Amino acid sequence: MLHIVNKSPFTAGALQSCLRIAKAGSTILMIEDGIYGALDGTAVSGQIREALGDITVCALSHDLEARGVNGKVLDGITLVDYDGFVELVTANDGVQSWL
Amino acid sequence: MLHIVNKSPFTAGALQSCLRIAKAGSTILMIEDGIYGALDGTAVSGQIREALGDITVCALSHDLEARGVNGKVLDGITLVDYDGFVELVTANDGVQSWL
Amino acid sequence: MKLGIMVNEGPYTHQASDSAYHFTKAALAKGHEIYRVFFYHDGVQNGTDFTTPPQDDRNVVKRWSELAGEHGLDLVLCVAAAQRRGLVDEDEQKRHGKTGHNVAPGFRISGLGQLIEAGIQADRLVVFGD
Amino acid sequence: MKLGIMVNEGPYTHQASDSAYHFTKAALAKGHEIYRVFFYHDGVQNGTDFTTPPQDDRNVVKRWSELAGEHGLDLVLCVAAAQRRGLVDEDEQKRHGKTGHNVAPGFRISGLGQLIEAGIQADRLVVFGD
Amino acid sequence: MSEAGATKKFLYINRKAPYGTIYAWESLEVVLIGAAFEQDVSLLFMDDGVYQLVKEMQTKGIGMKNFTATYAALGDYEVNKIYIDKDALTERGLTLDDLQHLVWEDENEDWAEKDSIHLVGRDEIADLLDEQDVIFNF
Amino acid sequence: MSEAGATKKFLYINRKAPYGTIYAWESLEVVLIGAAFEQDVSLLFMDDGVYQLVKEMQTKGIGMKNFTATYAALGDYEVNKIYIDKDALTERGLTLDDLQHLVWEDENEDWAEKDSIHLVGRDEIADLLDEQDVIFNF
Repeated sequence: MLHIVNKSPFTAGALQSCLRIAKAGSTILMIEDGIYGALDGTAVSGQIREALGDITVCALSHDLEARGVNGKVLDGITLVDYDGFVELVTANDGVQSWL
Repeated sequence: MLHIVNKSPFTAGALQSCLRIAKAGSTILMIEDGIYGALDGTAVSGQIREALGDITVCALSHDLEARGVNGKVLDGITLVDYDGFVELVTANDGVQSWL
Repeated sequence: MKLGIMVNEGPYTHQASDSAYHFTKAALAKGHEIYRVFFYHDGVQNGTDFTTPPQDDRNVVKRWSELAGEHGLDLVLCVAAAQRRGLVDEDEQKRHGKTGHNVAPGFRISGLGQLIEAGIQADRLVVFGD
Repeated sequence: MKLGIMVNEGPYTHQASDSAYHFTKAALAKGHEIYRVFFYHDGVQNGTDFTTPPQDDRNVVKRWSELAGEHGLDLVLCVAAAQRRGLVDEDEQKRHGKTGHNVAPGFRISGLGQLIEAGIQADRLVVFGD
Repeated sequence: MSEAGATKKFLYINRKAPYGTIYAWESLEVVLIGAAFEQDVSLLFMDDGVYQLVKEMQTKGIGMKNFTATYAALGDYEVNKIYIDKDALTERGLTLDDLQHLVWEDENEDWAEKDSIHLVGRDEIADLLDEQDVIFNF
Repeated sequence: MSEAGATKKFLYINRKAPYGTIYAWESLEVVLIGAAFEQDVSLLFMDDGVYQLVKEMQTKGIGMKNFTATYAALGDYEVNKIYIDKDALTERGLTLDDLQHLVWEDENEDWAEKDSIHLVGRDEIADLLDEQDVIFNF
């Protein structure tokens, strides 16, 4: 299953709700303001690092670049472009957007 | 100073940001989905109860009634209607909306 | 007291415009002056008279128009926000060759300076948004 | 693969419509079929041809119209959401006596059943919103 | 359920409070329309979405329509699998008694009245999402 | 500042990230227009608002206009009191080096270049809000 998170983890509960429900083997894709959850050295980095053991975490490169933070991504997070986004949608059985 | 909070404390950071900045002697008015911060028995009730020592906390009665939770308001919180909202705005020197 | 109101979200989706309306009405009833209501961001959608909401629901746009008519309110839609979001008065209709115009009675399109002016002239500015 | 897209926010205010557009374009380029793009909530504002955004910014509405023209996309605005928010086609213009109509080329107004149908017919439904 | 053709498992996820935004109401409109399509429908209320089912709402003061009576009609539309995140209730100091009591009548058991609401935890929610064909997010 | 008539203290509070929503950009448009009115202007970046000032944004991939070069021009408009919540930076793993270096030229000191940005903590933010006549929230 593909989980999409598009909110900053510092102002919305979406990432926390997602992490609580996402099963081992599932994939989280961070897009839009959600990409702030993919960065190193933040108050949520430890939690993401831990999740990376069971879950594939991806972040949309275009959204990282737009926000000037593409150099700060946590090790272990996969960067994807819009093509990769499409591939994630087709490769996973279901899609859940944590709006 | 009057602080207005219109977001649920369970899904947005607005109430936390407000509580961090609101000075002793100031007033917080909870409106719209912000009124969920005014309820007893929740994960944030303790924090509000503590704030009540220094800060006046009000909640808009119409918004509480609309959401069916007017019977659950924490002791010490003042209920106001739209008239009371206007009075709070005119009685305080400044207004800050934590959007 | 002289109050300025800023509305940052459109009708129906967020409660911001409802809250601003009830606040404005209560302030007028208490004898306060509303210097201006400034609609910004998606708030400009409060000024579209193309809406036809269900009969059993409130008509957010019409309610603002009527309040403006009764009290001579100055309801201003930000021109830059309006252009991005499809609010067009008769002048803009002609200039851009649109099929019609959709600014409701009582609203006018003007610049952001009107918001700054409201901040300067009013004793309080109250912001409603998301 | 057959994909359904749901867009829940209007143009400019939220990035949802931008993301949906870039996703849709990428999916088409990879040879996937877009069964339908359904615009709900404030998403119906993506279909207003009354917008005149600044020259140096993207034109969100026109971009959707053009993509629809190139690929025969089915862009559907929810009728109930459209009525609340002021999207009017030629039929609605006549029925409600509006000064014009503001549904952009390539978009059509229809019911929520079109969203359910997209859920049934498409292999995946991807929701973009706030 | 549909007599002919494959049905799909549809899940509507509601995570937002009522009235502050319109999503709760416009989500319910989708569920009502969708009921005519005879798919295998479930509703999940998570996070602030659990507030949608609180009883005795009085919306006169805010001038909005109270749409929540419609939830009680869902059983008649054969929408009878309603899941509620129990941790979300706890965090908000709510219990099932604070919510509407939603029921449906089982035609296979002489129209016996049954509860539509099921309290679920994180693992059950994760399983619920996993088994869906289509998820609508509000 | 204005030669004649009273000036008011205007504070623009920015609490949202750029691009995910338009508030950052439309807030900046207000600041630019407002600069012509010669009030006593301050800007405060709190919460996700601190992300607005991150350097080297490349918006080509998302097809949006990069408006953030405009922040560097604020000094020329005599908008030179820019406050940044230092706790918000810390929580996000950012330092001042990650942000644009905003400056202004002080005509009273032979156009000496001075920093516009001031890091502030909660007490200073509380004081800053207290002393304002008008607060704009974005």
